[in-house]
Amino acid sequence: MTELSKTGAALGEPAPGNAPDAFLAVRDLKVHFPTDDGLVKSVDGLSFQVEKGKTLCIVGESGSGKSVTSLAIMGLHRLGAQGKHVQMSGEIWLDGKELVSADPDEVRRLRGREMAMIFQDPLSAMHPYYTIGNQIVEAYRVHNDVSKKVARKRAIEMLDRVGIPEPNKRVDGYPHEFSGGMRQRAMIAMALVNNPELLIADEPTTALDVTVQAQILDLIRDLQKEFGSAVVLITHDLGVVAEIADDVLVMYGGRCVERGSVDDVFERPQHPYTWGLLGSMPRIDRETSERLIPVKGQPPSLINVPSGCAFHPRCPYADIPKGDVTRTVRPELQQVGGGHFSACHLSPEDRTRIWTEEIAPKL
Amino acid sequence: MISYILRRTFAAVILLLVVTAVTFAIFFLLPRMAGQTADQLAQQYIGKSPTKADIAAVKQNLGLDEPLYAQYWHFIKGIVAGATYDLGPTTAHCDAPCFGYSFKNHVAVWPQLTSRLPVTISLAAGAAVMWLVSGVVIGVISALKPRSFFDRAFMGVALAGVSLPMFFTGNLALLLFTYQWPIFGRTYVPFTENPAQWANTLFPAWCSLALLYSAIYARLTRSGMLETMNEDFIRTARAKGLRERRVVARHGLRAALTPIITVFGMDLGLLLGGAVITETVFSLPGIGQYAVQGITDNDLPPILGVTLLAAFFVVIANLLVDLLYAAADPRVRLS
Amino acid sequence: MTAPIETTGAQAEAQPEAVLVGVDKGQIEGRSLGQIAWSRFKKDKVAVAGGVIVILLVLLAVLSRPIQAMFGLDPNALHQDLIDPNTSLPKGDFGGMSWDHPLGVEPKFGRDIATRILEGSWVSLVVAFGATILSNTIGAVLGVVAGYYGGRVDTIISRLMDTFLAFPLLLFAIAISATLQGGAFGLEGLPLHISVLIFVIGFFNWPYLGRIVRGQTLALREREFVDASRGMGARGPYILFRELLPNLVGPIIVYSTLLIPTNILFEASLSFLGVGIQPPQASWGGMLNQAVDFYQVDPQYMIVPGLAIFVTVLAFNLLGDGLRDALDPRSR
Amino acid sequence: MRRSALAAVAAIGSASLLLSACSKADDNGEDGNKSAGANAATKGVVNASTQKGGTVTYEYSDVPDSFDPGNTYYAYMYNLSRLYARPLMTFKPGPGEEGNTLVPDLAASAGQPSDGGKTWTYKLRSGLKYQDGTAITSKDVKYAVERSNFARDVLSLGPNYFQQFLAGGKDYKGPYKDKSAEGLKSIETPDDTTIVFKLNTAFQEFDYLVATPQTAPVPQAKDTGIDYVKSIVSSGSYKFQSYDEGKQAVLVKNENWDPKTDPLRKQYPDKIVVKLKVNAETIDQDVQAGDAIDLGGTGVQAATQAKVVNDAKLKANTDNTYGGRLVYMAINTQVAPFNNVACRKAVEYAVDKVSVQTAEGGPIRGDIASTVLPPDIPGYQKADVYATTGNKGDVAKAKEQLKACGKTTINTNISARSDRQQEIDAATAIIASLKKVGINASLKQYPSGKYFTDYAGVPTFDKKQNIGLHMMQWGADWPGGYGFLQQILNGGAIGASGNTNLSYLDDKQINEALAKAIATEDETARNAQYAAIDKRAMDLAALVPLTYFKVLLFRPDNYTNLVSSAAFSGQYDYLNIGTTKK
Repeated sequence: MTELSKTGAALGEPAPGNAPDAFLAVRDLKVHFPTDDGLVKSVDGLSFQVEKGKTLCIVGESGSGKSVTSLAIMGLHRLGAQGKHVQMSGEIWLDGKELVSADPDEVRRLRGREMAMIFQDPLSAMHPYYTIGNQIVEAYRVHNDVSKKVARKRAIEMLDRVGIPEPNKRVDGYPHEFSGGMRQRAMIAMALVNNPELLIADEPTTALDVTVQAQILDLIRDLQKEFGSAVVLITHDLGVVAEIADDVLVMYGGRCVERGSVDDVFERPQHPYTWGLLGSMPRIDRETSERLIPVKGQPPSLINVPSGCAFHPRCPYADIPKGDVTRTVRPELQQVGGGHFSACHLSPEDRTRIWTEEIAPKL
Repeated sequence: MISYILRRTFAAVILLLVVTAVTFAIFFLLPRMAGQTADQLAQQYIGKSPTKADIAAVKQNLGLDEPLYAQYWHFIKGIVAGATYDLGPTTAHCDAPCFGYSFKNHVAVWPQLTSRLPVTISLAAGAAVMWLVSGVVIGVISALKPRSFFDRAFMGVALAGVSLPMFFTGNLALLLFTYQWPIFGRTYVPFTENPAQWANTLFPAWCSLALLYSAIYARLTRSGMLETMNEDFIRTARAKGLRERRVVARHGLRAALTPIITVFGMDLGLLLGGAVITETVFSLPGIGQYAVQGITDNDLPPILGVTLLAAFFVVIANLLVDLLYAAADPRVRLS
Repeated sequence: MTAPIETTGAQAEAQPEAVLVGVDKGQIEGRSLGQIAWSRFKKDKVAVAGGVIVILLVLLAVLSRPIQAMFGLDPNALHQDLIDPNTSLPKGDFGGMSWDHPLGVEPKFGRDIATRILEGSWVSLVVAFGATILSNTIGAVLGVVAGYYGGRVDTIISRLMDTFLAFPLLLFAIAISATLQGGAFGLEGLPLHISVLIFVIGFFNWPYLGRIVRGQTLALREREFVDASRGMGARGPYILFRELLPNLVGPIIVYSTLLIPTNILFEASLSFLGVGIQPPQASWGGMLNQAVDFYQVDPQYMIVPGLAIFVTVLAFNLLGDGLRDALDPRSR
Repeated sequence: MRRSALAAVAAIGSASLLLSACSKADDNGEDGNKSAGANAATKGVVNASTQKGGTVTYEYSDVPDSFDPGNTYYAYMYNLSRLYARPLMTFKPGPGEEGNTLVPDLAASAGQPSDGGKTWTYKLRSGLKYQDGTAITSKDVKYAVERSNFARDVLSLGPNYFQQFLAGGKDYKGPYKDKSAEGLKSIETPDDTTIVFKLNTAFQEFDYLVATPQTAPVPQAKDTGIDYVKSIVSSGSYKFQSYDEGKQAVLVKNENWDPKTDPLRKQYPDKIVVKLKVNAETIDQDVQAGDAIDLGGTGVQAATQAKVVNDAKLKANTDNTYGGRLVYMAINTQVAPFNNVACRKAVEYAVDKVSVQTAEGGPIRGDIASTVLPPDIPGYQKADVYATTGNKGDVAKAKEQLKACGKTTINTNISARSDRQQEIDAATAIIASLKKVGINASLKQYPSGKYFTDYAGVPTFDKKQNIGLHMMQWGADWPGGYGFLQQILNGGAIGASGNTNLSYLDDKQINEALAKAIATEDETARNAQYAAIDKRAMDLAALVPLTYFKVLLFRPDNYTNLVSSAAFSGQYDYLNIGTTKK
């Protein structure tokens, strides 16, 4: 609890420019892509921070900006063909270093060593023409000046560590020869080969079936304990969140609508969108028919985000606040409890009432 | 891998048989489509005012009155075991592989082909090197800076290159470089005789061909490269902290170029099968020109021979490409 | 409350997405894709330019004969008064350019080059379009059938494609059109030459589109709406031609636009080799064939038809590229 | 039909010649020939020299039908083959029509006619030897004639006059099938130096017949039929050193050739190289460099001519002369409405010959023709039955004839050989001028390989396809009226296919006149009859003479004894060409 309030406090007073005491801190991050069809505001003013050894889960529907955020931290947006066009602003502090303004090559050297990433679909995320070992070795030798032999031993040891049977044989296998779960493990091995302090996992379990999912999550948790690294896990699966998260950040339309500890967000969620998410989370102890409260409508266009509260077009309670404040004024994040923040025009009373009377019983 | 090779080779052989059969059938049926009878066909091989007996004799020598399957059988047998034709006092021997016998010029087709092949190979090989290098380089550069000035400029040129008819650029090249400013030679010289001359005479032809193909290849490489650089594994490579140069070279190119092998193989195969227009325009005595000659003499065996050889090249190219591909892309080996 | 771990990944994935996205996905795509493509295409100045030129060319071809009639032009009218009998070259510079003959006149006959270009345009396009339609009809039908039914049907058709691709197309075309020149199928003269050309060009390169369509079909086959209509008891042919083909229109159009210029070149090549359209009928390739004897002394006679072909082919290529990029922005 | 060098013309596709014209029979005031050396070789021997040694190179853009003297039908091969195969008679190396003079070669003297010209006896010179030193006998000559004329299924490419005119020729199966010792009975060889030909009809121009390479001796033991071409046994001054099918042949001096047996050959160069399939433009370059002769002898390329035309010095090195050939359009007298002579005359008047001439490449390519026989063929008599002002055609007269024929308009077709640019060009011009008088002809092209066997040469086909007009070119098989006229006007020979008489004229008077003429001993009388036949054919409007074909040759500086002979379509006589280069 103290932990939470502390981070909450830290986030309460934004101190742009100077390094925060948190291990990873993102301040007012904006990532915009100019396209033929207009300026896509994938991330539009996002702030959060993660301590070592902690796990932050970013949830939201597809297109809400979760993945973009992760790539932004890794500094992967600025690379490649479209790199020139990306517009990034705000601050990303990693262990006292600011990355947005940093020289790309400096960021490159951090990439894979201090911060590593696990991608959603390991099959397409690994190069089909090179063996697993080959790719891990490469990842290792970028940052460690060692012989191929040594690197290979390291690779095998990592494969072993992530629980791949007879690693010294599998090390020469190609990605397509691995099963989904094994592939994801290999992926993790590759990410952790340099003991990164920050591990970003973008939907690491989506492509896998339940049992494997659980194993992978356990694996990530164990490794986190072992290396004491900070983990940012991106998912739209609240099940996963409940399983692994310390803190939760709910994103909608490129912004944060609610943030807090797992307990806060799951026990007393403050944002109608969060309610929607919770409502749409299946539970085996209920009949399908009655349990789902779907959130109607479609995700907001990131080119012209709805005025006022981006969620108002789909919000069943948009008319409760007086006037058309929900349509005109964009709600700011407000602390609604120790380290629990929410961006909503509804008065605390209304929220508690709606939650306790309408939503909770249905869950 | 071995079993894969065997499977593909077997398939190739079958394909080759089918192609020969169809080709043969077409050439057997064609004249008849045009309303020719065996008699008329035979008559072409005799001077004027032939007697019935003469025609009958020729028809029999050439086996023109046999049914399709019989002629095809003889043909295949000829390729494997060689053939002999009764020509009155002597019998013409056409040693295996007998690709037919031109009764117009009284020579076996195969030696003609083999003697002309070097020319076609010289042409194709030289041009291929040119276009592969230039095409791929240009393609990669443009792909790395898409919609940059460089990219637009080169793609513009490339598109123009694709749109220029060979027989137009070829003649322009001739007009400029062998007539206006006679820099290059006119008659083909074998490499073995004089490499310098050889290159000198072939150069205009190479350029004209290369212009066309490198344009195509630049476009291929570019789109392939663009696609690959959007792949997840490229993102992964970057996430590892690799230098961009390495990402492009080791991860990008490798994946982008593999499919180009296929196209290249096919093109080369087709070209070897007779760069008919180029050889005509630059009057190179290659097999393509041989086919055209056969057409002007309406002498079918050479045409048939060239067509089969060409088909053979294509099929072989196909096979090699598949094997290369398998070597390059581990995923293929399974299927 | 405790989070229900038991929920299957599949569900967990399905739920929020499906639910939040809400109404039918297919529709939205179906509507927007075309629109997006069109808006993208409109932005592509070059492609639009190509399109305009193509339209003009087609108009020119269609109106070729009427225009000739209107202005009393005759592609075969001789003007030998403009020829120096000793050189058989046009009198005056630039191949005898003049107000009456803006593009000059032919050697030997003094026929008006501009008119012959005009006359040649329709021949060129008729053959190119004819061949394209022929090959793409075969390609589309066989491709979709192969992709949809799969199994043995697929194997057979695919092998067929391999076989066709193994044929040295140009040689075949040359040989066939050469042999059939004298007259065949009760046809003769221009109609014969045009139909032979359409046949030889069209009949052998259907596998290219065939492969594309097959691939697309394989992908589409698994899509919901196909299952749906299958579920509703729709039978093969119906699904093939009412459900699948419409979704393949895009690639087919693009590929056709890109095939036409190839075929224009093909026709020109054959006529250039003297086995295509036969004189005195004007055709671009034929003109180049004639020009070769004179290119050293009257280069402009070669350049004019050469440029005609170049511009036409280029225009179609630009258009085709534009369409493809519009439908598949990644290829930019 | 002597294919002559026409195939070459077609192959090269050479369209126009750019020199201004000049030659004996053409007085249209062209001044091209005033310049010093132009046409010198048509008036005398150029670079006359007895210098020995060196290499003479012949280049050809195509391949000849065959080097086998018994299996060729090309003028230039008739010309060249004499270097390694001596016929009984041959033509005297001489300028222009002087070259038409026959002189004995293998024979000691001209043939002795008896029995009113039905029997011809030749005596061979003594001491004749093959390259291997074995003696040449009259049996070898007999055998040569047998193999070349009677085994059509093996050696098909040469003419078969002997088969037509030797008694019993129709029944003899040829030496390959008929293994009997005496072979063809109508050729007798009483001793090794005497040979007697017994004909089925009087034939006064028989000396011309035996001047074909077909009478050059071939040792039966060495004959391998179609493969003989690969191992030809020389009887001439040169023998084959190497023969590379379709690429090149190298001839070297034949030591066993004895000058004493041969008044004609001089054996000047050490070596003679014949290069085949050489790029046409390259040939022109080499010829101008002075180091090659165009074997085909049809003239230089358009581009080269462009250079030549504006350069008096170059022009002085050229010869522009008749190719012994008539370019004409046959009017099919069996296809309506041209079975009516008036309709044919309408065509005669309608055609604008200047337009045709221009289309074919101008005066250089040929002079406007008005008779069947070209000026360089004995029997030619200047005449112009259908004269029109300036040869530009006469619409009024044509319409008149049309009316007389009871027509106002005619729809017909005109056939031409698709691979002969010149014919197509001429036809194109003709179509245009016929249109003016209401005759709508559309062009139909057929491959030359089948022109006579499958298309124009098949009467039923012509009728079915309504082909009333046929583009045609004809060269004399020998410089005599009969050799020229018989093949294209003799109605007796019209068959179901393979006809060369494309007018399908079957005029009793002409047929008889032909038979009579060839039997007439006195040459002038004979030639007078040819002239009469010519006139008769024109009166019947059987064909429209277009141009008398002409060639333009460039004289290579380094070569000696160059003389353009009418006997070989204006080509240089290849017998004694030497080189000043060592």
